Amino acid sequence: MAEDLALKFKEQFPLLERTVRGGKPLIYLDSGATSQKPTVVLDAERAFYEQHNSAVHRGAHQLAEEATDAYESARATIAGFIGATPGELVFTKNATESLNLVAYAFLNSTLETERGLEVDPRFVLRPGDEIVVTEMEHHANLIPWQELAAKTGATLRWFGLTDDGRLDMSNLNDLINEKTKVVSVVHQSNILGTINPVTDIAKRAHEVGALMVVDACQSVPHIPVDVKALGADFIAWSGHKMYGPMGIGCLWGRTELLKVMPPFITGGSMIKKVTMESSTYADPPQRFEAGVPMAAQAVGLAQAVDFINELGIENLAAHEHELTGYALDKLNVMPGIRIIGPTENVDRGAAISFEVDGVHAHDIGQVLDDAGVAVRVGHHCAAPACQRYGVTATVRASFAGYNTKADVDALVAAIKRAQEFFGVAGDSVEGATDGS
Amino acid sequence: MAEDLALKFKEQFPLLERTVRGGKPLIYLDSGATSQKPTVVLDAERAFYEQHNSAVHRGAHQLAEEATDAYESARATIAGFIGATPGELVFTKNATESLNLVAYAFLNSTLETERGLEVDPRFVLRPGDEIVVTEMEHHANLIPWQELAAKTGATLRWFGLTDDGRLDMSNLNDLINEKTKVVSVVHQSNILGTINPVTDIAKRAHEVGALMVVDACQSVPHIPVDVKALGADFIAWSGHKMYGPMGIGCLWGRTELLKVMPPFITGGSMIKKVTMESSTYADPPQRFEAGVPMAAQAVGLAQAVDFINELGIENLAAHEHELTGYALDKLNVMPGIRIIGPTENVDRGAAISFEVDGVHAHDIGQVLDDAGVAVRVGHHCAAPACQRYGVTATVRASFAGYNTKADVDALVAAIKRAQEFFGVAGDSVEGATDGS
Amino acid sequence: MDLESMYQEVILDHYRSPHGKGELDPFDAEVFHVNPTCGDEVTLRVKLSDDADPLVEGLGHVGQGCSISQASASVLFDQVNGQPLSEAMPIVDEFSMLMYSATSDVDIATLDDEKLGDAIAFEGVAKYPARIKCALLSWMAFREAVETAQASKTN
Amino acid sequence: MDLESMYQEVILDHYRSPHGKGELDPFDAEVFHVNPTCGDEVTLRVKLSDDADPLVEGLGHVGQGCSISQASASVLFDQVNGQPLSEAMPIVDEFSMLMYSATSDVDIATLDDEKLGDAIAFEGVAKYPARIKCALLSWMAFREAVETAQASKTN
Ligand SMILES: Cc1ncc(COP(=O)(O)O)c(C=O)c1O
Ligand SMILES: Cc1ncc(COP(=O)(O)O)c(C=O)c1O
Ligand code: FES
Ligand code: FES
Repeated sequence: MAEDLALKFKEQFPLLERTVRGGKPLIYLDSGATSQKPTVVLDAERAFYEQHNSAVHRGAHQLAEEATDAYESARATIAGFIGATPGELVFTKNATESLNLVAYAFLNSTLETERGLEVDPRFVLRPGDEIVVTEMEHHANLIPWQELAAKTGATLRWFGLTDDGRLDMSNLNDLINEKTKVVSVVHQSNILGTINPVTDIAKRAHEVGALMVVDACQSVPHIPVDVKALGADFIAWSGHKMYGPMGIGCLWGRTELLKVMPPFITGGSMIKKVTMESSTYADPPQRFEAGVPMAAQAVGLAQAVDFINELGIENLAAHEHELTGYALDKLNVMPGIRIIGPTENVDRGAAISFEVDGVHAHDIGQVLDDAGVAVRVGHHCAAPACQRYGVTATVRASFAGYNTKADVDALVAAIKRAQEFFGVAGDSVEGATDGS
Repeated sequence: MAEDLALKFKEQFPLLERTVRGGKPLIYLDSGATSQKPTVVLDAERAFYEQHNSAVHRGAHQLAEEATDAYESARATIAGFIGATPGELVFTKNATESLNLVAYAFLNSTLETERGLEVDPRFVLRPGDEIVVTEMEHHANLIPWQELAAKTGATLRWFGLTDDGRLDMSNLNDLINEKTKVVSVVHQSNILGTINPVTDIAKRAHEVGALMVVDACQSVPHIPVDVKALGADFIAWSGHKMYGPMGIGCLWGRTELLKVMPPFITGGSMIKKVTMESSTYADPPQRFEAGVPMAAQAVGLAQAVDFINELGIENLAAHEHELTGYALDKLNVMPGIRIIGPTENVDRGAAISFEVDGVHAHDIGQVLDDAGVAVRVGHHCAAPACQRYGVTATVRASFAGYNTKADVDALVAAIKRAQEFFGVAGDSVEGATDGS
Repeated sequence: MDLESMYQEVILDHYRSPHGKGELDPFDAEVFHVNPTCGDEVTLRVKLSDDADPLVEGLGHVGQGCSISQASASVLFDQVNGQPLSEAMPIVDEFSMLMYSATSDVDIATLDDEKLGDAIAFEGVAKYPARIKCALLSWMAFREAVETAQASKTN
Repeated sequence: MDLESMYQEVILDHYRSPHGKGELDPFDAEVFHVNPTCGDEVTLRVKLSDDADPLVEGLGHVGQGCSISQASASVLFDQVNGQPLSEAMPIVDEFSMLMYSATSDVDIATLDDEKLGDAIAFEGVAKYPARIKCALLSWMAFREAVETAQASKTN
């Protein structure tokens, strides 16, 4: 995708036309946190509300039929995007809920065994059993497992990280062993940008009979993901990071597993038969979608998928890869900049974290913001990775299809300005606060 | 609110202008399932996406500031609507999640005690302890408590129903006793329309030291609800039933209680400090809002609140009350119609369930739909209430501010036609299927 | 008019006097199916002969439901009772395809009118997604009952 | 320009050479506060005298954070160290009010310049909601430390 194509792509995002901080054009480099939304997605959501709005799976009238059809068609479109079938796709409010849904399936199964009920043994955790994550997990894929370990007595273990921002795979076979019941790994790190060898890890997990969960929040929106090729058992991601609406997340799971999982959130529309004494549950995916679902958001997300498909996810991926290479080339040679994460444009996605010598990330972010450059600063909900690399906070620039090389240039210029402002650059001016 | 005012109100809902089943004007009598959305709400949500979209609580740039501000202002507006302060209001995806959040607080506290951690004893359930609900609960306020009882060994008990569709309060003091730890009651039944004396029940619950949860899904959108007057500890409801977007729910809780509750869904933005080994949690409401929240939907819901406030919830309530009276008067005297729920317009809201002698509810619904009248048929996610009244399904007409007496007339006419069609009315034509 | 396309006379007739209604005894298998959207239920029993190609020797259904579900159980009885499974099961397949004809790319012209018999009258129902489950309720129960009965015989 | 309104010279000076930095010993109370948005931390110790109106005899802060949080800890030290609590606590209140001046209806004109001293330089920070927590981090820690110290003395 050439620069002019990226600009054409960008034109479809109304927010990106706005200015910030007194008329400065917005350079949005925070798509890792959330992406902007193209007009077609906003239109699709609105059209649902204006024409078909109704509670799905609950009515006999025409609107209810239309809403149900829109919701289920959206499910099919979104499932298709990752090579899955609709019955394997559960809608949640965000990836965080998706991951919790899986963790709670372990907890609830374990509690059911303790009550003498028959459950699938793969979801039962006992003291001595092990859960494996990595040191680069987003809190959404760490804390649910910490909680699960604490509640069941299982042990939480994790892949360490190498100095160049990769998973330390050297002890793969020790880490994932006969005691391992579940492995949950981020596909692309939101803080380091690293793309992890999840297929290899899944292979090892399956060798020892463990289940494999993949946090694909930062991969599904940016690179082709195919459930079969990936070899995972569960894949979780959010709609809002892939040009879709807020308030919707996805969980893909193998049918065979979804079928044996107890429900997480219980209530209406997820039941078969209810009496005051007890209830039985519907088949997946309904079993995991209690209550009136976010149908309008599902429709919006399906439209986002169509929007991506129009350009092709491969083309988007290639564009972002090129942009990342361009940015790495510039940042790698900038004085006073330390990239936290892989410095090479290999197996890495379009998120680059860095520190600036002598200036706190938040102060850098402030100066960038003043120049219209929106980045994220902080621990990026991946505090352990920060601890591993001895920083409390990083500055992160993350790209999406609408970013251009000009955006990278603006970033680099703004970083220079920040260094000057705080008097830390090799070529810094004295008394930076006098302005220039 | 006079008929012409209701019509003016209705004009603000674009969907209500559409036609169904070959050009018939839509008569939407299914607001109990979900309400339609006024243009201002759709505009507000869209404006958020087009101007301020960003992940809240996560960035230092101007968009993140604006999004956070919009989200938190929305919280203040919505909290204000029920006389609460913003810190007491948790955003969820729907009321079902809100109710599960409370039920899981009991489960997680109980599991923590078993591990020897110190928790608030009010949230600990042991065999012998009792949970009290009613026979008219929506599945969303029944199944989470059934699950909780099964998991903790506590006993689930419930208020029975009287023949005229009310709670049987005769054994209040026996039902809620020293063993009771939590009472959860629907404020207005979605199937019967009954408005329950939750204040009295809360008083009794507090007398014995139990916590009081109110499912206010059908009350907050329709009648004034004030947290102080209600006397409850928790109040759950959904945005989509009160002219707001799908994908957002609310949980109000007393600060003192929210503070001692363990988290439910864990992940980003709900933590204080995270290491690989363990984590500590943020204060409420953040503790219960893991992940990127539905900020756009919060903004839309706040706009829905402003929209209601413009007319005044008292005026809306009065209008719906009048409409309900009008409908009851007609249905009460119709041959072959049996109302399931209170037949008197006292302590009842704008949802009327009924059966038609000799015809299954779904068949009635089909004929109504054919006439453009959208009602809901089935068990309305309140199967036990159906069992209590010996029906598997009812037809339910439910009203909102945009409904008019003309809508009720259309309903009555369509029911007559259905009776004729199936040859069950006193004045039915023979050979109904020949058409007329 | 749409309504008449769904509520064909033949459907209403089956509804008013359903065939095969009642508890079959003796029986080889009993299954219980619920339509979760409405809560309606059917309990269906079958008895199979011991032939290599077993005959449906008996079929009985009880439960409650809408006109469509009652009528379709009655038509099911007419079409499969007394038939060998080699003929009965393809009828079930045909009926499923008919019910999904409006929402998939099944071409109605390719369906076998003879196998379907009165069941062809459900074509109009297929246009109402919420009612497809009504029509299929007893047919799906029948399929499972046959599988259960066969499994119990071979064990 | 906006940036200069936040990063006033006096703030940058405090940031570059902070006052009160270090581990105070002996001390009456130690508290640990985190800014959850960024993960920055401050550990703050205080020592109070035994007077009826206790003096802040010592205050020491360690931790890491942005320029705003470091500078504000330094200014806190300047404004409250050596002061009786009767004077110190109103200064904390004034500073809180200053920080919320842009987002609430506090009228900046009503604030007491003398009490605030260098802290008045943080007025520009108040316009950036994400930075208010930075500025308040050590001040909130100080308030809690004082409460803890007083509680431990009366026990
Ligand atoms: C009384 C009552 N409780 C709970 C719910 C569940 O709400 P939701 O499906 O939005 O979670 C509903 C509506 O469906 C309801 O009417
Ligand atoms: C890698 C990763 N995992 C999980 C999440 C959580 O997603 P959400 O906040 O949408 O639930 C995010 C983003 O915030 C992420 O980047
Ligand atoms: S409505 Fe229940 S089976 Fe038709
Ligand atoms: S950014 Fe962490 S305290 Fe300022």
